[in-house]
Amino acid sequence: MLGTLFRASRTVHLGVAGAATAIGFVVLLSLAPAVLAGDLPATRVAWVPALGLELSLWLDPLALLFAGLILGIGFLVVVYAAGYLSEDEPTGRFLSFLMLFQGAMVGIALSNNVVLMLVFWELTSLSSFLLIGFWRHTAEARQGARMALAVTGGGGLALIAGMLLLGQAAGSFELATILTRGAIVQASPLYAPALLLILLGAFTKSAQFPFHFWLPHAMAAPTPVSAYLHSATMVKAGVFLLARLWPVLAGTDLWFALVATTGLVTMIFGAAIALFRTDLKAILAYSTISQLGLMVMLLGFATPAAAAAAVFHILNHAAFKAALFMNAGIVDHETGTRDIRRLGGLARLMPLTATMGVLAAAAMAGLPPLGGFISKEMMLHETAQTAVLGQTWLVPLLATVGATLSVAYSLRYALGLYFGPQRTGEVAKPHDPGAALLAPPLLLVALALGFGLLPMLIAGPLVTATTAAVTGGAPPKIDLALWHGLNLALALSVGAVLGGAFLLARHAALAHRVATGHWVDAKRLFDAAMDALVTATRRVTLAIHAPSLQRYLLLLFATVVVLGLDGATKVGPVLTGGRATTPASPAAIVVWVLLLAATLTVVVTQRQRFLALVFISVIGLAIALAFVHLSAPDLALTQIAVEVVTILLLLLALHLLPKQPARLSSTRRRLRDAVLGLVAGGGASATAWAIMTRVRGDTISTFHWANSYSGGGGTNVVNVTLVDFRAFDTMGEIIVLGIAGLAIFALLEPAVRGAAGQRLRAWRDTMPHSPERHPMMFVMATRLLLPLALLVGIYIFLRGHNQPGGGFVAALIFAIAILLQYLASGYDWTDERRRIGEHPLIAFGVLIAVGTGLGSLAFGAPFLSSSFGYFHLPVVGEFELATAMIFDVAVACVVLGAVMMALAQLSHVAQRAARQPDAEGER
Amino acid sequence: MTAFDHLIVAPIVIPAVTAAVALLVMRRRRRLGAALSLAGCVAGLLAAVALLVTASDDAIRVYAIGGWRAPFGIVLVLDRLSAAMLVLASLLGTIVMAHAVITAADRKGWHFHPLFQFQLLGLNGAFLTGDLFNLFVFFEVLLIASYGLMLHGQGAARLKAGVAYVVVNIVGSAIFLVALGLLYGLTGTLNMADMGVRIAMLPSGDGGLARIAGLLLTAVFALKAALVPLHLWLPRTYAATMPVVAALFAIMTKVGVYAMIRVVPLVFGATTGEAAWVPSPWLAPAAIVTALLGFGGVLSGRGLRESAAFAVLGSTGSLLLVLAAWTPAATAAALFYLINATLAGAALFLVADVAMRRRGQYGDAIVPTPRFAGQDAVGLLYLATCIAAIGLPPLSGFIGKLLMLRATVDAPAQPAIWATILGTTLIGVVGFARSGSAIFWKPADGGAGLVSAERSRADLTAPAAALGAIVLLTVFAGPVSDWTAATARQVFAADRYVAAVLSSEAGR
Amino acid sequence: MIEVALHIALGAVALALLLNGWRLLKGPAIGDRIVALDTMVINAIAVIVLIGMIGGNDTYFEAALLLAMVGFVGTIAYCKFILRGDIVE
Amino acid sequence: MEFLIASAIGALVAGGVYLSLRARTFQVVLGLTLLSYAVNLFLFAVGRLTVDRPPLYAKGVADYADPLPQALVLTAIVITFGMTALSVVLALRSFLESGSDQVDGIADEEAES
Amino acid sequence: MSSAIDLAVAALVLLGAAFVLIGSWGLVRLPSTMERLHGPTKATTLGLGALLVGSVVFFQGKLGVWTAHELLISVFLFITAPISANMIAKVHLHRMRTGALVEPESIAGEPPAPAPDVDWATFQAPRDGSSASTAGS
Amino acid sequence: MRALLPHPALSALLFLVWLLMANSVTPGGIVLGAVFAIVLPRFTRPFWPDRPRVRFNRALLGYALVVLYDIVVANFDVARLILFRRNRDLRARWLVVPIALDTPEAITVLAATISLTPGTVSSDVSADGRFLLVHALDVADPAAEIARIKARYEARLLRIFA
Ligand code: NA
Ligand code: NA
Repeated sequence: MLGTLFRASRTVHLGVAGAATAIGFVVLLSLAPAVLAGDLPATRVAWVPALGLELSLWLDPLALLFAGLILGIGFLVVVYAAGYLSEDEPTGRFLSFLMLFQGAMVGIALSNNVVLMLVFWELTSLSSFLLIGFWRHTAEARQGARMALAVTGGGGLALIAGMLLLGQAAGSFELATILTRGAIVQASPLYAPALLLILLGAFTKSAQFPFHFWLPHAMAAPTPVSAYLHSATMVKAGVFLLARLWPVLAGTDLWFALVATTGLVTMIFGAAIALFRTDLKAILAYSTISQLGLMVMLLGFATPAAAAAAVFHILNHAAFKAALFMNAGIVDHETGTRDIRRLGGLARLMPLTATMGVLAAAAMAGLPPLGGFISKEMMLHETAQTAVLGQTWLVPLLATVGATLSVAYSLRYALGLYFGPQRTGEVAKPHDPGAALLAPPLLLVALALGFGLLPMLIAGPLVTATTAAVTGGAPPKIDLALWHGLNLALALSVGAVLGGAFLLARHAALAHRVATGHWVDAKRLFDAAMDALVTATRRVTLAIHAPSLQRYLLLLFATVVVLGLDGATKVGPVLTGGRATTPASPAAIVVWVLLLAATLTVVVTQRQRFLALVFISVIGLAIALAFVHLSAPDLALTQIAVEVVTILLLLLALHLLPKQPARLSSTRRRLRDAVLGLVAGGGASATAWAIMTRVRGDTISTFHWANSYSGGGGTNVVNVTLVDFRAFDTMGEIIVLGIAGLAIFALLEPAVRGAAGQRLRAWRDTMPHSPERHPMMFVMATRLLLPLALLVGIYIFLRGHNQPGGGFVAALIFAIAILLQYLASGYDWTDERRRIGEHPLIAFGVLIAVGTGLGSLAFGAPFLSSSFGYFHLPVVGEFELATAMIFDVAVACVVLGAVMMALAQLSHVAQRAARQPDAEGER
Repeated sequence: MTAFDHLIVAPIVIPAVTAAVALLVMRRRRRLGAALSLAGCVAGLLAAVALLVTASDDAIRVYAIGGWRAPFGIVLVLDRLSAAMLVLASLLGTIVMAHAVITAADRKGWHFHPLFQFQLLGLNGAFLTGDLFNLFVFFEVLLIASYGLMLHGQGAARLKAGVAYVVVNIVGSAIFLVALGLLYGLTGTLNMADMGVRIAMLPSGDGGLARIAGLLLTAVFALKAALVPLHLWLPRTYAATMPVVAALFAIMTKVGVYAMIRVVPLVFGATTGEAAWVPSPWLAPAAIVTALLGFGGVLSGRGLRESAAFAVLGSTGSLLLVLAAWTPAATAAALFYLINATLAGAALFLVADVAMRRRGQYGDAIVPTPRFAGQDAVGLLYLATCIAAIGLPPLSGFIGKLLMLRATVDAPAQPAIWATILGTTLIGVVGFARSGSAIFWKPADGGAGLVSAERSRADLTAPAAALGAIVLLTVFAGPVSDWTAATARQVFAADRYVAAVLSSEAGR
Repeated sequence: MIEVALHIALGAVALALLLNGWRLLKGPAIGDRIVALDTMVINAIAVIVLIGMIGGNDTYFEAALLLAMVGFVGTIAYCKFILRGDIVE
Repeated sequence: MEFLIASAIGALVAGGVYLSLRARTFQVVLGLTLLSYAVNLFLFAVGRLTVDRPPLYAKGVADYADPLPQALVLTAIVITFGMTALSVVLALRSFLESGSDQVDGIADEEAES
Repeated sequence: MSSAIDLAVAALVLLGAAFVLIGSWGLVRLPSTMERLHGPTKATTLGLGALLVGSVVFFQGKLGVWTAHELLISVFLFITAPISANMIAKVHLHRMRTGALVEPESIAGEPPAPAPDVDWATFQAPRDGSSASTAGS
Repeated sequence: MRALLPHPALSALLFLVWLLMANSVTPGGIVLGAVFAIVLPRFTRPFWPDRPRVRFNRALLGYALVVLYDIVVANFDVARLILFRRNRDLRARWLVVPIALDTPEAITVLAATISLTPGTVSSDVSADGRFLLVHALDVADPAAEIARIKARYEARLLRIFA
């Protein structure tokens, strides 16, 4: 639907949005009588039972009030937008965000499941982010959007925690249930943290001090349209939440202390700032903050009468504030400015606009006969009932201060815009706009007037029912009227009006003092904090994640050592087990000495790379001897063959790598690494000792031994394990090798191009060389050795199943035999004589291995089941054939392919670069 | 055995055959090779889904490779956990493969398709195997394939990062082998179910050694999962590689998490004395730091890929933090979040790729540019992806986070866990808002016109598909979370797993 | 008698290995080290043969054979590296 | 014998750790090589040491070296070889591409001076 | 096993081991690389040869079957050992010519040139078509 | 016959090696050995172009015996040198041996033989292939030694590689 909206024309966009909103509102209206009569329409669809999250909606009077406000005013906004938005605005995008926002707001109102409410709650943060940032080319919009998201989204996260705790304390996430469990919740230890977190969510959303600062910057939104939305509905979400959870959370001292105080402070604070703003939208924004403070304070009092006052003020505020925003929007639209200092005397030029602006401002000021007056009276009356720290005068006094300030800013708005000397901003002769812009605010002003003149008729039942819903008790007896007789509230009200007028009279002087004073700008603070956070985070991130392999490895080794020590502290005295040790022959000791000496020498001579390699060979040889001595002929074979290939590989690479000795690291670093190495080595030794000296328990290899011949058809248990019992491992192993070959090819094939190719071509060997490329004796010997080595390879392959050997070693022998040709006769000579490519070898090897595995499925046996049999041929005699040998062929293919791929490619790199000097880049 | 019983090897056989055939075909007929590879992905996905349906009856199915019964041979085990991971990997693989083919990323170097298929093979094998050494082997398969993929397309930065990635993981493999050897030396078995049983029966003097082995093993898993302080390799690796490859890598860290979920309750369960719940004292603190560093990186990232990489890190941290409680409820929640985090992490990289393709020389740097083709569409995708990645409503990330919060409500470290999860979410929100607004909102100074000629919208398909999967996960969050809950129950009922594996009728 | 002779022989060969190791460490020429390594491989073959005889099984024959066949490849490669830098050209 | 093997493993680990913490790729590769030797020896040793009893099946023989660790080491050797080959080639390729074989994260110009 | 065979095996084994040891001793004590190169030939030829023959006789006596595959080891060594020696000598010559020697020269000094306008292959690329060249084949 | 066995000497060697390796003479082993002896030379033919012909004559047998004998004797000679001769008394020499053999194969066999007999090491061949550089550990009379080499080995090889 969004996509369709994007593409369709402006009229269609508006039509769809308006119709959707209108339908919603009408449905709501149709349900209203029943709701007010006590019905509770509800619907529920399970969503995530594990979470207690269901799509559970209900419509009680409070929900009705809020949903009605949102949809009713939403409809007016769409109408207004039709007049406001210019043709070239992307209305589709704007309206989809708006509808998303509106939907989320309605969702909050209607949720009967707190988790669901959280979903909608965060959605409003998100959609308001999009709306505020709608005019994304302005820095103001982007920053405002981000700030709003950070503050309200962050508050929302606290709310999540709070709601979950609340649900936990109440034992349910169903709102209807939770609301009946106030006593249980308030007795729970979770109450205080839950309350704090929930209030954090509510206060940020409702822009309560000190989280108020995002709201004025949300006014950077493209139009007063969305700005209104923020002030008239979204910010009320916090108030709604307080009202919604009133039965379960309100009434405690903590509630009073937090909620009433915050509201009161915010009321005064917001009003004071509003008085000195010059941007119309900013004035309205801060007034909103102040008015919200008022509502919050009332809810904080936690009396039914205060709740009734709050509810009625919500209604009033929605009407007059929406009207005011639209009013300011018209002025902006018609004059091209929102700066109140550049505007004035507009009453004569745009009378209709002025009338409605003045009326709405009067409502905001709390002047009779508008609804705002009544709710303010109620407020003042409630404050008079409230004592703080035993003092009954403090709250009423402060509330009156707030009221005074609000009179002052309201009057400033009305008088500054419409009266006095004529100032018309950017436009010479502004005039009243068309019906689309005028009708909605007019309707709202009429409503505001109605709330004052006929309060009980228009709002009475709704306020009564809603208050009952808020307090969770019986419907209170309320009396909405302009005249309650001479009482304290009236006196305070009059005082406020007079004070307001006085303040306005002294406004110029005050404004000067305010302008020259040093004020903490919350936005600048917030931005600075954010920038500092980002900078600090970036610095920390960069410092930690420096691209140093040394650090990666250092931490890895250190972690392993620490974890090893964790376990070692539990090994206790039993380091040595009860198994008798094996005596060491002098030869074994000699080999051990050689190994240790070679290891030490590698470490010492590491900077002379060639020498280090020679000593690596010694270590390899010593280990091969150890394998021979310790009954592992297969391992010895493999070790010997792999060693040769590895050395060739390292020499090939070393040729092109820089040969000058590496820079010596600092003594401290070397010492540190040496200590770490010794600790790790000591740990490894101790662990190896501990395990080797332990008596061997029952192992699964007993089964392998027993079944090797009877079940696997071979006497070399190691080989039968590799190609039968654990052939699956071997399949993975050859795939690893095959991948290594492919990856090496992928790395080296393009090495002659680009930066690498340039470097290769520029590469000059600094060592003096003998001119002889192919020494005669060596070449001749390798020609004889090739068939001989192939024969040995075949032999080792064929007997592997019963004697040491097998596909892997055989393939290495084949590879070495061919590599010898490369070494002796050169790359080109050998390459043109080779018959099989490495790629097909690897591919077919893998296919044969998998095919062997799948073959057994045809016989109803599991994947990779082996089979063998003894056959008799004339002359040849009896011989054995096993499917495992086919598998071993696969092993040999892949190993040969991969090894040849690695070494042949590597050996070819330098020459290829020399040969194609102009092959740069293209393929 | 019926043919259907053999289906369990399909996730291994299909990619193996596809890889080999693609290797043979690709040299001559690129298109055919790519088509085969994509078809292989789809076939693998279908097989995985069939296995998932099979596993949903709560039975644990054991398949003895080569007919050798556990613990003597290698068995594949299909339970809810392995089936779910298979589907996740196959789904991700298919989406990413589609993107690679659509954007021709597979032509930026050699052997993309074989390497990709082998990568899937390694993943699937790791999820299915019931044998610890075999797990090592499949780890190696998936690692070495990842080395190849990571280097795909090459370039100095990628190669440099590749060296570090490869070396660190080689050392990790060495540690894996030491742990494995130690466990075999102590227990005389390699089968995980059997190993758990035998560790519980070790003489008391061997408990410390078992603990060392367990700690080393989990250190290896933590390295794969990129848990602080073993996470250092991740940001640069993921940011330096091609985004389409990084998208696939979104599941690589989850393999480490999977391995912990599989191994710890099974091998180091409550009855194993000093080795019980072996990573416990270390896991949660490390996870907290991981989450903080991860989302901090999102906030301070200079490129889309970098911040996506850090987002992957952060999600792993959150996930392991919850997992560290080692309760079925926490594991269930973590599993749900894992699915979301994998898809969202991949989507982040795919969207970054799409943005890079359109922003020309600006690449993925978080700086304003002149308008580029499809800016709004890409921006919308980015927004939705970020929502999923950080866990804002309405997408499944939010549900995942709520599940994790709820699951840890009684945990001793509940305040720390909640503060971490929610605090890092806020950092992530701010971070993504910054990057999104800089790239998709802020116009470049004095810039005019388009930066790149890329006008096709085909490359939006795969990111949109990833998002579609996330939307489905959201809509069906109920059934999925029920599934993960049942999965967690199954994981923690180690005795059922042991009984299924060790008493299996299959095999010689 | 054979037993004693074999052990003496093994000791002698081990001593030879030790002497090779000394030359390998000492150098001084790179050629000396390569000779020492080459000799060490040959002496290792002797060790393997003797171990096989002492243990009474000829299972290690292949290891010795392989060492005889490919042991010199390392020697050649080291020499070629010194002579030409590029061992395959 | 157990002492020899255990201490050899320790020496190889110590050397391997030290070398792999050096600043250049070639030394790192040497370090990895030493570490892999150590690991292979360790994996082999966990089957306990047995002299002169190769695991070649014959009826009635009850004393034999544990074949399973040997099979595991064989697999590990092969895998290690693949990994070593790849890392060596990668180190070379990376050097060719960037002109530096440093792995300490210090900028290349700085390393040259 | 008869004592004659015992004696033969013991003698062969001891003889072989002695030559192996002497060869390695030569490697240690001879003055420079070229001289030291003569040491290992002992181990390769008579040293291992005697050992292997001893092994053949030993297993013949022990297993009662004629086994001779040990001789293959000698076959391969006879093929490979001269190549090793040749290459090491080339290394020595090359380093001598390029002035890289830090160690004492051979007692024999520098090799004489083979003929007036010809040099050794290590110093001069083998001429095409000559039997020292394998390039064209 | 020529088509089947392009290189009878190599085939014979392979067959012999196979039997030695298999360590037993069974019908199956013989069949397999024969197969490989035929197949492998054909398979590796490209890697050994211009294979010289080797004659199976008495010279071959005589050569083998002479070399074996010389190896044994020289071993004792050199052992004495190593054990008892002081370094400064060693008369190490470079010998420049002119050679009449004209195939690389034959020269290689000669050079290898010289290296295998202790006391002499074939160190290099001249760039034109007509001289062999031999290092001798201890020679009193270089000319006599050169003559000995030519007479004892080269003469026989000339007959074998005719
Ligand atoms: Na084998
Ligand atoms: Na094998």
